Amino acid sequence: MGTLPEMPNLNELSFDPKVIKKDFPIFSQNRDKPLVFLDSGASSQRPTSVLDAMDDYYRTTHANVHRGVYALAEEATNRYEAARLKIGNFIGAPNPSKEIVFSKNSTESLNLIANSLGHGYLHAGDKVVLTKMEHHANHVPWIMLASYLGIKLEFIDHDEQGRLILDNLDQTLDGAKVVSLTLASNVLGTITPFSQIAQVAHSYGAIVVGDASQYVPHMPLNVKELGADLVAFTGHKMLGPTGVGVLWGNLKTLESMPPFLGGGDMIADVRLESYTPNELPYKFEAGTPPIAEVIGLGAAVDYLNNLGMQNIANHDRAIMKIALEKINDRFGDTIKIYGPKDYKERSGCISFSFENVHPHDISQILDLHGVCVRAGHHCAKPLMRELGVAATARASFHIYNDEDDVDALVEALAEAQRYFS
Amino acid sequence: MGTLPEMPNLNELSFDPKVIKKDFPIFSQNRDKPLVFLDSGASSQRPTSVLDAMDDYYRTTHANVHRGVYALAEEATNRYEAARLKIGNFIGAPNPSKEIVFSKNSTESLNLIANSLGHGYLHAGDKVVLTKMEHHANHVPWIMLASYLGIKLEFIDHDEQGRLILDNLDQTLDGAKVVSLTLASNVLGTITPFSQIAQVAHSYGAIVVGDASQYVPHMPLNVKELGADLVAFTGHKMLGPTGVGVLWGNLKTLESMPPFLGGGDMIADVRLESYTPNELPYKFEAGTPPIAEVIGLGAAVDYLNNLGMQNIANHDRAIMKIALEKINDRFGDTIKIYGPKDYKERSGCISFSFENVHPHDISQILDLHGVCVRAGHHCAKPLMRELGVAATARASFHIYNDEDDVDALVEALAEAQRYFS
Amino acid sequence: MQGLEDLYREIILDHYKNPRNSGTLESPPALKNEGYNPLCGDEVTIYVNWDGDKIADIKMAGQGCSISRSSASLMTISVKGKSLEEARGVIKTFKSLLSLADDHETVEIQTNEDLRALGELAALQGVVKFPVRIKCATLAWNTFSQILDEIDATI
Amino acid sequence: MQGLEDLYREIILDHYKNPRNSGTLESPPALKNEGYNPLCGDEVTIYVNWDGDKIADIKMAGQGCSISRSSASLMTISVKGKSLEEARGVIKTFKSLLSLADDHETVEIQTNEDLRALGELAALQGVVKFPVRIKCATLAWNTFSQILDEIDATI
Ligand SMILES: Cc1ncc(COP(=O)(O)O)c(C=O)c1O
Ligand SMILES: Cc1ncc(COP(=O)(O)O)c(C=O)c1O
Repeated sequence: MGTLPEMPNLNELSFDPKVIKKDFPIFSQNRDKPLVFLDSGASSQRPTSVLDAMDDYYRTTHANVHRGVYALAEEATNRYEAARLKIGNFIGAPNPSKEIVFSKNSTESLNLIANSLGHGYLHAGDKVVLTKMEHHANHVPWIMLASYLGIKLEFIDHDEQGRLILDNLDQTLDGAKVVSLTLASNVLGTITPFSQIAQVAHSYGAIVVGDASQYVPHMPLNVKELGADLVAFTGHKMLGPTGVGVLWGNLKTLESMPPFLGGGDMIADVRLESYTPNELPYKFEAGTPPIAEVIGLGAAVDYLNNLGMQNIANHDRAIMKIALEKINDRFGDTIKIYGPKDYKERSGCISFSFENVHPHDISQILDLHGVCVRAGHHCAKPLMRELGVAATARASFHIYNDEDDVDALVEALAEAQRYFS
Repeated sequence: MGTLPEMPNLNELSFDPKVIKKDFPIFSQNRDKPLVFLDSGASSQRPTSVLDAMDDYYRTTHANVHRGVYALAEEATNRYEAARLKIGNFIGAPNPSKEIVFSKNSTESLNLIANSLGHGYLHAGDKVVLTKMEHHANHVPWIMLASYLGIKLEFIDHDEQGRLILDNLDQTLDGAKVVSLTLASNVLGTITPFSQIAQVAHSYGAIVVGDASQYVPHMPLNVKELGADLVAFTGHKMLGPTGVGVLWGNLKTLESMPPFLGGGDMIADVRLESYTPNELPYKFEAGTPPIAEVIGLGAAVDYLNNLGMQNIANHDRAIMKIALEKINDRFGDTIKIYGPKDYKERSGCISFSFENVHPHDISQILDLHGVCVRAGHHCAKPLMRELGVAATARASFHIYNDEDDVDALVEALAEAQRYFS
Repeated sequence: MQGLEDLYREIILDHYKNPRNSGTLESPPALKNEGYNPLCGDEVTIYVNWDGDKIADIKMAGQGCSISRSSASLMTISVKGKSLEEARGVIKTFKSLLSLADDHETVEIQTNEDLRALGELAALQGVVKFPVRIKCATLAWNTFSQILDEIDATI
Repeated sequence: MQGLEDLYREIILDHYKNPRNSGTLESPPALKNEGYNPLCGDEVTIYVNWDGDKIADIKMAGQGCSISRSSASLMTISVKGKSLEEARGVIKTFKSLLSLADDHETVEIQTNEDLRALGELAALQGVVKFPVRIKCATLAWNTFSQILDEIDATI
């Protein structure tokens, strides 16, 4: 989690989003209006290389993995396991071949964690600490566990700019058995002081879980420096395919956890009334895995590595700065922007609302201009309730977005405001 | 589950496997030897139309589903939901838009069932009945539940030909709260008398679960006639992509079940310490679903429908008959074939072993002839133990296999036998 | 902007900015029901005073987009003063307008004449072209419909 | 059949058909450990009589393919009568042969001379070209290695 330089403008970047766009087939489709895609926070687009990796796999080497002696099955297994190493190295995992578990999405990774810790580690009355800006994926599984086990949930508060308040961190974390929080908010854009919190949490002996779904796509992540014991992220937000998610965990924690799903591949032995779990990472991979999807995610990681995650982070900063400036300049007090005011404290997205135009209507009018933004609760209803709104509009960015996209957004927003005034 | 005609030979089929092969790109690759793929029971190959459906989706319309107001997201949602209806209609679901739940594979579908029934419906001492030929996917989740809840597992026995013994069915099912069994064994090939068992199970008030993973790819399935309350199957065995599975359930059963995974999309509302589940089927679909994979599975169902499932079942019978005959003719007493002797009682696969050649070595030698068969325990270790072996070799078939493939298998087997004699 | 007038008719914008029957009724005696749109977070609460024969008063409160609020507002106007049966008829007509009615319940709407008979409600027909927004348009109606079921159960 | 001789050397087929040191030892006193190959179901049990200085006797039992059984058979021959340190050396050499040793543990095997020194064990080198079968070749060795750890813990 190195420090990120301030970026004055998009011209100094090491890659040109307009050139990048050519790698993403969705931008070359014939349309009435050019596609201004500002919903990568929900799901990014994919470069041709990712689609080709999956297609090539299906056309030349598909067979089920881990079970076949024949060459085709062996080659399929090799590609699958090579992607595991690649993805592990991408986040600096010390033991990529054992610490990377594939799931179907972040949501499954986080449910795996909650469910597994709920069998043996957590008991009635135990304290689990979250924040009030968690995505439902890192909130509902713990609510479910609370209702099944009687664990207690506590929450780290945040200020009016969406920055976590660390004043009474010791009090909140004292006695916590699990502390689970996001590295970057999918609504507010806040980059949380994760490592700092993890350190305090560890001093109280808690297991620390990081939801990196919105962080990994935009910034270099090194799990050795992060201070988390378990980290979840999802393929489709980082240029990879749908249907694949990742759980990283350090060996000690993963080894202490019982399996989640039961079935093929996760066992060493099965008798009629008992079973022995397999070794890591297979213990947590029940059934036929998302083989093509894992291979596609491997290709996405190649693409990201090729650009360089530090360069991608620079782009993220630069576009965040430009977008905040242009929106503020144009709409001043008539727009409410949620989250930190300083672009350096945020990543990936900008949520906002107008006084007289509902986010649904904003999104609808923007769509008629070819501009795609999300309107809704962004799977963070408790946060919405705290913000006092039912929904916000959210523009989110990725490497293929440039200043023209920001301009298109601003123009279309002005149109929406005019229409409903 | 209509009756299936006897098929004298492959020449009377309504489609020609050699022509079918042309639709599957993996068979047009340049290789030293032509690919004789006899491991579809582990995972089938895919026709070009399935790959194209996914590729087209990614290239033209990808966006996250169910949340966006803009046209792209709407089109993505439409394709996703259209596939749901298609797959529902394929198995005769009365309410396809509500009764079809997408998972990542059969294994997740079956874990969802066991886990959800374990929260409220099943209690310590309750009886769950399985067979001794279940795949680990329909066995380990129940073992896990037994260790967590103290439910009791009982098993329907089978005879030496792998046919379920129904003599004391009433005694076994009396008091059962769940009866969960396969429609077709992935080792023995046995087609189980599922509907008959379901009827008795229902008379005792049990919930009846069907593992249709090996049945759906080969035979017409109508859930209205089947008699199951819940059915699981998996995309990659039925010409679809990896990363997608299906759970069908009747409305009453699904509505009575609490959610499994918690997260986005599966909620109607979330507060800091409580949540309200969404309506069916979304209640069971937490997080970003395997969108492209579901669309790909829809295309696979189109392909199967186009051939006609009854015609596919005829092919299945025909190739089973030919393969059994040719293997028996050539190897006589030197080979042991597991499962029913009568081809009409089986589907999809033939497991076998030679006295002096271990299945691994068989598979290895076959591979050098371009023939892919599986060697191992086929995720059915309790069954293996009962058969008194650590592993068997298994040849399994799909629509692209023809008599030449059977001949190649027989020749290669003869070679293996020679080598190790 | 092309396409936009289909969705945002003047009537809709008017009802969005100045919703009729906005507010609450004391409950009890008023019947009250809350509805959510889980996809976007919109919420609506409907209050009904039932005098034994007809809907004596109806109010709506909550948060919503132009479609959801104007639809709620238009609904309150079209059902106020109506009997149970009449109110159900209005719901049926509305669902037919949005092509949502079950086949056997569909009220045929084919001519401009038919549309005029619907009055301002007809303004919502444009939503059909924007399927995602149909959930916005129907939220208040489904919430209200459950109140009718409740009344039904007590008669 | 091309390629096959690499895997199935004559020595391997011989040890498969006539495994040496096949059988069991009474346990206790013999140390005993079971190993599984979860991917295929193969099982091996290794029995060791440790006389305080060296491996006085060793036996193998179980189910397995030609590679797994011949490897187990070859192993018993190569470690019988060896001290703890010597036995560990043989394991290291075997792992180097299959390119499985950790970097700092690799024993260089470069010349034919080196291979000859390994004796019959060298026959297993062909397995390297068949990665799926490596698990078969190593099953007995890993199972045996755990017994050495046990002996280590008691010394
Ligand atoms: C009968 C049966 N059930 C369940 C499964 C599990 O399917 P999946 O690995 O796709 O979850 C399989 C296939 O491996 C099977 O053959
Ligand atoms: C912060 C955060 N966590 C978790 C998720 C869930 O990801 P998925 O839907 O891929 O499981 C998301 C995205 O929706 C997210 O933004």
